[in-house]
Amino acid sequence: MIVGFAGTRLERLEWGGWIAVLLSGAAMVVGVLIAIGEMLSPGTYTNVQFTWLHLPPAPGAFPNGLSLVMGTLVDPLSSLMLVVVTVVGFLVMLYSIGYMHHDHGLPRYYAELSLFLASMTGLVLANNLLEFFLFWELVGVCSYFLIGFYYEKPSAASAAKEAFLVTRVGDVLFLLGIFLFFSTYALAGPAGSGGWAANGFVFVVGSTSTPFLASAMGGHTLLLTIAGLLILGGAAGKSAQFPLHVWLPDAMEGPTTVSALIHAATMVAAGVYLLAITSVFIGFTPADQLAIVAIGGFTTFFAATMAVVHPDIKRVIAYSTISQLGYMVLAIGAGFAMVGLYHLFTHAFFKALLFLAAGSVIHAIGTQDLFKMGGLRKRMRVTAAAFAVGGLALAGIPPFAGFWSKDDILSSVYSQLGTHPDYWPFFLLAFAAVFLTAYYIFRAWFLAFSGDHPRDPTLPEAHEGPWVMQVPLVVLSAFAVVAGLFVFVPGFQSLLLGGAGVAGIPPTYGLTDLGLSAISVGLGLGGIGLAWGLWGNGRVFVLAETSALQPVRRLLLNRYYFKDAYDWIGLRAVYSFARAADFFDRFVIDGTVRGLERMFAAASDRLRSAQTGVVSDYAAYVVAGLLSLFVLLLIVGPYLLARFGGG
Amino acid sequence: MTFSSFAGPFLPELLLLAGVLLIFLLDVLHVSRLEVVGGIAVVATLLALASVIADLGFAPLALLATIPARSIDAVPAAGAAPLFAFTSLGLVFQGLFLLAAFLVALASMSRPSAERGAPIFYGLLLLATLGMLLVAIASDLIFLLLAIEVVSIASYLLVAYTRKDPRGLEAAMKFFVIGALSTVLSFFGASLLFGAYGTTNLYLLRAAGTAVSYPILVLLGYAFLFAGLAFKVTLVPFHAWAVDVYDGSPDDVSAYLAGGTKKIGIFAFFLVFLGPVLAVNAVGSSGYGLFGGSVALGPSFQLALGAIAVLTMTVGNVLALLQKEMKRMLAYSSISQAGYMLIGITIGTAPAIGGATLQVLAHVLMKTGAFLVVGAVAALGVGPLISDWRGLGQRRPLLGTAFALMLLSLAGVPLTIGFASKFVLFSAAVAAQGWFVWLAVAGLLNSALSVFYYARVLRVMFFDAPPAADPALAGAVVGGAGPPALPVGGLGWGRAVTIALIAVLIVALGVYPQVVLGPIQSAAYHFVSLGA
Amino acid sequence: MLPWLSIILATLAVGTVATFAAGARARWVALATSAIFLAEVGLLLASYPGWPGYSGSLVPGFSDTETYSWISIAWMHVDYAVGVDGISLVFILLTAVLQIATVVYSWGESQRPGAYFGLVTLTCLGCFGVFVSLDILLFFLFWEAVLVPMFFLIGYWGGPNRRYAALKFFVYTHVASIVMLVGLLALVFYSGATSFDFSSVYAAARGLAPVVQTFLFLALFFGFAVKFPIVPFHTWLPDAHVEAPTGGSVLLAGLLLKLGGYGLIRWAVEVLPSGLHSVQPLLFVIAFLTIIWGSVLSLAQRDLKRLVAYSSINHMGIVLLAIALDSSLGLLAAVLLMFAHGIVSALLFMASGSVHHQYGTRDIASLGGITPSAPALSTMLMAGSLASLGLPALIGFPAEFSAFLATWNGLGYWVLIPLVVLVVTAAFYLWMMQRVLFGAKKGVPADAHDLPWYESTGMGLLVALTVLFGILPSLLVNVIVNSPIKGWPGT
Amino acid sequence: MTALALTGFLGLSAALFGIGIFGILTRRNFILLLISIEIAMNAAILNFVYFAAFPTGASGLSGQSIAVVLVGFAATEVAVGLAIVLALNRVKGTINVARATELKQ
Repeated sequence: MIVGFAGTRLERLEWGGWIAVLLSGAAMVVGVLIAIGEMLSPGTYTNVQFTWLHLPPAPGAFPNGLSLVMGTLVDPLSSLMLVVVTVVGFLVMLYSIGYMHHDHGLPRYYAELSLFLASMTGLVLANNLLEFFLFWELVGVCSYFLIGFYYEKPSAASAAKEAFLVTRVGDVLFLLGIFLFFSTYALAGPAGSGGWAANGFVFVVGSTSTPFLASAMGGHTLLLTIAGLLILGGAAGKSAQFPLHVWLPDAMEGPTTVSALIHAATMVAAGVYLLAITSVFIGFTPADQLAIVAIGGFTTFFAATMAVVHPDIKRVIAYSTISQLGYMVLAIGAGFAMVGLYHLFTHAFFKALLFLAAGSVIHAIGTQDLFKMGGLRKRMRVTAAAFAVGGLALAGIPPFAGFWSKDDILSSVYSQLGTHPDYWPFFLLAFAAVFLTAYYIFRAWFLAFSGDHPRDPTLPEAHEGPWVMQVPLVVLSAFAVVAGLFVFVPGFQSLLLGGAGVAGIPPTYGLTDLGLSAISVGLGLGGIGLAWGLWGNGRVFVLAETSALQPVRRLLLNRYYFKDAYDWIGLRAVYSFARAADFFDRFVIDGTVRGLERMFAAASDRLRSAQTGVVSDYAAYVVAGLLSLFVLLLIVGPYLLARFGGG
Repeated sequence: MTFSSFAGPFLPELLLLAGVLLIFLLDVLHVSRLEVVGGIAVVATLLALASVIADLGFAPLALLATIPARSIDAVPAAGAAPLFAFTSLGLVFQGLFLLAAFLVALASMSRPSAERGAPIFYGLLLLATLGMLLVAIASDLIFLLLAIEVVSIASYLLVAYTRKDPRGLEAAMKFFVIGALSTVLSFFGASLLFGAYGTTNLYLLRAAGTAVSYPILVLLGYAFLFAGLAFKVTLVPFHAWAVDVYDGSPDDVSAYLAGGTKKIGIFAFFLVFLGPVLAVNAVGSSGYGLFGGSVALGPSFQLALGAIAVLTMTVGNVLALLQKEMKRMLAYSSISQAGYMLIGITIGTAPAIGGATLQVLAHVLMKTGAFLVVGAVAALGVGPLISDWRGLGQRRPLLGTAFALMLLSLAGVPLTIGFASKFVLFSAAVAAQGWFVWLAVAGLLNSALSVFYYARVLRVMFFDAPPAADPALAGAVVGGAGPPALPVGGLGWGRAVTIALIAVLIVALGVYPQVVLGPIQSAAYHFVSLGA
Repeated sequence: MLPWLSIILATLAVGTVATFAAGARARWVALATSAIFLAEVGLLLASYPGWPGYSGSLVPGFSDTETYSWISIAWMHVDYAVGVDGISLVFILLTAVLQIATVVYSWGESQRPGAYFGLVTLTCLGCFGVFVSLDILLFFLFWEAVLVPMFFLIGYWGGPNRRYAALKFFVYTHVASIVMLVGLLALVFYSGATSFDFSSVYAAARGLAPVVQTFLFLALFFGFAVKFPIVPFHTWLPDAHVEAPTGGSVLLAGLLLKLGGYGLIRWAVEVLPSGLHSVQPLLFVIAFLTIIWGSVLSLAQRDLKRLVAYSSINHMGIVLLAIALDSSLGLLAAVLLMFAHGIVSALLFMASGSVHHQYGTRDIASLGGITPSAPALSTMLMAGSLASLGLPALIGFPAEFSAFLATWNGLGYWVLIPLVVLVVTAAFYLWMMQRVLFGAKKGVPADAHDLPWYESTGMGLLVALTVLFGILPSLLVNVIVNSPIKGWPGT
Repeated sequence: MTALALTGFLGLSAALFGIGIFGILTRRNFILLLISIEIAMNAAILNFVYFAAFPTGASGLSGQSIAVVLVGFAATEVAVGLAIVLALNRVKGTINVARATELKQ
């Protein structure tokens, strides 16, 4: 965490960039060391806590007080995530040195990036839900700044706002979820705990790390289900799951490095990680699991369809992220948190790779429109290769990383179908997505790199970036190839197994179900083949205007009109309501006040006109007063006294 | 008895009388220099004030005390019908009257000496004050009314003393007509009471309560008296004259009318109406029947008083809201202030009486001060309209601040005497519980309403830009230029000193009211317990 | 021990007078005054249980109390009684901080500086008095005494429509405080308390019949609600803020609004428990209404200051909600929220004031992309907005989190209302930032320059505090909970 | 004197009083106003005399003496009133009270 603040402190320096890189490098080393330590002796280590807010015991809701604490927790999940975050973070930092060198406001960039990484690290190491939420929010705001880095661009600014708002919706759900869990665990909690009220929203109480659910599944089922759904909502917001996925593609407005970071290691990973730790430490009810599986499976397919038609290289990758996240969510929902994280791990590398590759393309020719590119293979061999590797990994072609993790997900979910037949449809969707994935990613590759010249001749002469940009590509490519094989490294596998045992179902890694793997690989190859058929060698496939698929294409291009709907709600509905309210406020509420004022003024005028200046009138008033006195004393007074008795 | 032992208690009255005679004598001898005449008035009032304070038992001045302590608040022997009696509350009021007279006299020392008629002014001033002192010691209805008449006649003449100014004369005429009418009403009422009780002695009246053969006479008598006295206190709807008169008379005179003479009405109300209110509350409702029904006199009077009080406050404030002329605005505000004082009488408990008295003191300071400032500003050549005061606070910070203090005090903003008095008064109302709480609410809401126009004046004085070629500017810039005869930035030292003194008092007593509140309260307790 | 509170009061009083007298050099005097004030408050804190470095046992009840008879007549006993507990201490700290920040921020004030800084100091004096007074009359005196300087601040240094705003502010709040006064008087005389002292009133009021308590509570609540301000008594606030000079807005939002909440806690919630109990539902409704109304309206504002003003209303709604919960945590949350809002809204008003100074307008629609020309300014504005929308590690978060937690504990799913509104709040702040700070340059003069040093210093101080207390809220919490209420240690 | 007679006398003074008040309300000429006032005043004075004669209370004589005092007082009042009207006439040239309306509202 120091990283971020250090970075922030040094932001004014010219070489702040390098400082940040070095610090993140240091962080990476630490992170990896922690992970190794975890591998050698798996287990759960909670670290020093400092009390952040303490309410002393007092009669009322919290008889033994309330204290919210901060602390760290290291266990297989977090150490795995730690590796992902720090390594990818470091590489992206390094890459930025080259990629960003001609942008202004670099100090701000590095400061924000460092803070981003710092909060992500904090989130990973958090040992209680509140702390988790705290860093979760910080991650959100950092992404806000980074996406809006080119704030002169209105589109960037609005994309940033959109990202923040949509995730904010998720946050609110998340917070409410926390409260719901709180109301269950506040005082009772799992065995041996003083309850959350006394020691914060801690995941692990004392030595026991059994899911709270186990100890609290009594009468609370409905409450806990709702809570789980709310947590899911929060995760969906951050991890851009349906229906809160809209912000992620727009988030491409930020620098490509940022996109890489967001997609690979930080922002979106946070949501998945939330689901993972919740399922591990708190646990989901079966209903929740079904919901999660549903969301995951559906999103996988849903996002993939949108990627199929998109012309923007970065957005294609963005949609691929959403869909890959879907896989992870699916896995976690089915009870295989560790498998999900494993996919996250591999995905982090090849997704970062894809983005950085795309980045160097954009860096070279300054456009993101696939239909303008072409033939870059010749001039940018490294990039082309890297992108291809990433693509293969994504498409799940062995032996690339993606294959192993995705295959494990599919097989594990498949293994559950017997007991949970209602997983079937989502499993099939996810399966179908494999084909689409392979298709769209290679469509992008062919469009960009195959052929012999750019379709748009006005593009500048492409060239490879400086070494700082190539090194990460190479490193990441290497990871993308081998990361999948880590499971066979005993230590690493123990890591994966160690964490996962908690979810109740022991996961299986490596080739477990050959048939399944064969089918998926087949689908993948099929997709690639189709892509080659349609787009290979600079071919351009144009869908006939008359084709029955046109409406579908339009629907996909418009992203199922989701964004429009949200905009409508946001702008039209809410805003016009606000205007109406404003009107009401000014003219009705404030109007009443001013009305009183006017009323008195009018009365004043009336009365003043009685002041005629003719003394006889004054005399008349006196006499009238006398008579009214008689009335008061003889009639009104007696009446009132008789009525209310003596006053 | 020796002369001194007989006359001693009347030292203040005699001082004033001497002053009057001396001034008129000098006038006959064509000695009419402002310094001399004014000096006499100032000294006379100051000495009288001192001796009154001494009589109230203020130790440092013990030498000047002339009334034997036992004869203060002495309960009269059964059946005795003294014309006058020294009550400590009466002495307090004497003190207030003399204070007002002193302030006005001092301030008037710096009227342009070109203006003639100084002797008449001061003579009448002292004469009116003398009458007021008599009011404060009266214990017989006729004596009281005659004393009031002394004041009235003197003040008719005061209003018109310049004999040239048409506005002044018109004011005097109106004043006279309505005054005479009210006099008639009060005497008629007195006659009816005399008919009912066979006596006009206030102690006897109070003691008798309504135990009489013709209770209806009592009711009518008190009703007439109410109407007659309401004129002095400017209760709505007996108030119409006041605005024109305050507006038409010379500023110093307005100051005295609003700040001084009006208060005798309050004390008269204490004397006359605490009788029925307390006595009947104490004795219980011995009723009078008109249409067969039988009702207690006291409570229904309380209702009437309460109603009039609320009416007065509200109408006064509402009328002041849009007023364009400064003096008329102040006149209306002083009408509404009378309403507050009436609350005290309505409730009739000792705390309430004390509160009302404190309110009187506050009003003496605030209103006298305000009208004096108006006079001073007019002397600077600023017009009568509120809008003419634009930016005065910026041109003349000190004067502006003083006036602001007076207005804030009128509005009842804390740390001013105006707040202290309202606070005590309304506390008393709430403490009395029952429907009196609503009087407090009405009063407080009214004071909120009044904030409107006071704040408006502040706004004009401090926030608006001064008009080009502001005559007040001359005074400020040359620091004491303006008409050469008037030092102190064109105000004249008399006015300057008075205004400063008033401002200081407003704040000092506002911060630590205990000084005055203590004596006033004990006086009120004695007054209420007398003969009840 | 030393009569600290009186000493501080004296300091401020002398400072006020000196500042008025100082004329052109007033700002130095004001600065000195506020610095001394801050130092004294620091000493006061250091001597208080809960603050780091405090050694010694806990003093139950109020500490640093002083009592001198003021008005003492047969039927009425008023004292000069002052004292502090954890709650008032936090507000005192807020006062001191905001005073110095304001003085520094308005260093450039050239228009009658003597009067300006004098009035600023006087306002702080009044607020301090309100927070320390333990006697009804004293409390009311200070309460009212705050109005007058603010009236002049708005009316003389304010914007184009300042006269109307000043008058409206003065009359509106004055009416409220008068109703409150009736309530307070009734509190004393109906409960038969022997004096106007807090202690005796507190003791006596418990004996009141619930129905009486209800009426009294309503009367008091109205008085405080206008200051809060609570919908529908809020319309004075936007006008006042828009017209007031920046310093005025800062004190208005930072301190004056807190008077309402403090008064409610000290004189109504503590004193009239069953009164609170019987009106609780009403309070909840009003609070929710205020929360929603405030944020929805901020969404519709074009003027920066109006926007912040309405967001203040929204925050105050949450405060009311937290207070109305009548729970230990709720009370804590309310106090935290008020402190947080005090700092943050002050920061926001300063920022929007600076925007006005730099670009001559506060109209969001006619501004855009000011970040490049004024990075510092936009940083401040951003920091304020983020803190205000409850970003963790900034002071707004612990306050709002505990408020929501308390709401959840007290009202269950009703917490959804403030939570959803949280999104709206985020929406309008982000929208504002997007329009004003980012995007294409608009309404930015060629010679646009960044903040002058004093403005950035003033805001910087507040930002620093926002972060400090955001990361270490326990600093405040441990002080707050040492109050004689809710069975906390201070009891 | 009997109660019946008293009521008769009271009726007379009431009538006088009414006439006076009526005059005050209707007359615009200052002199006539003055006269009406005096009429009403006399009603009060008469009352004192009756009641003194009618044995209700303490001292019979006090009534007459009061009456005498009041007569004297009335005279002074009239004198002052005339003085004012003279001055008014000199300045405004009219004694019609309805004309003197410089001060209003």
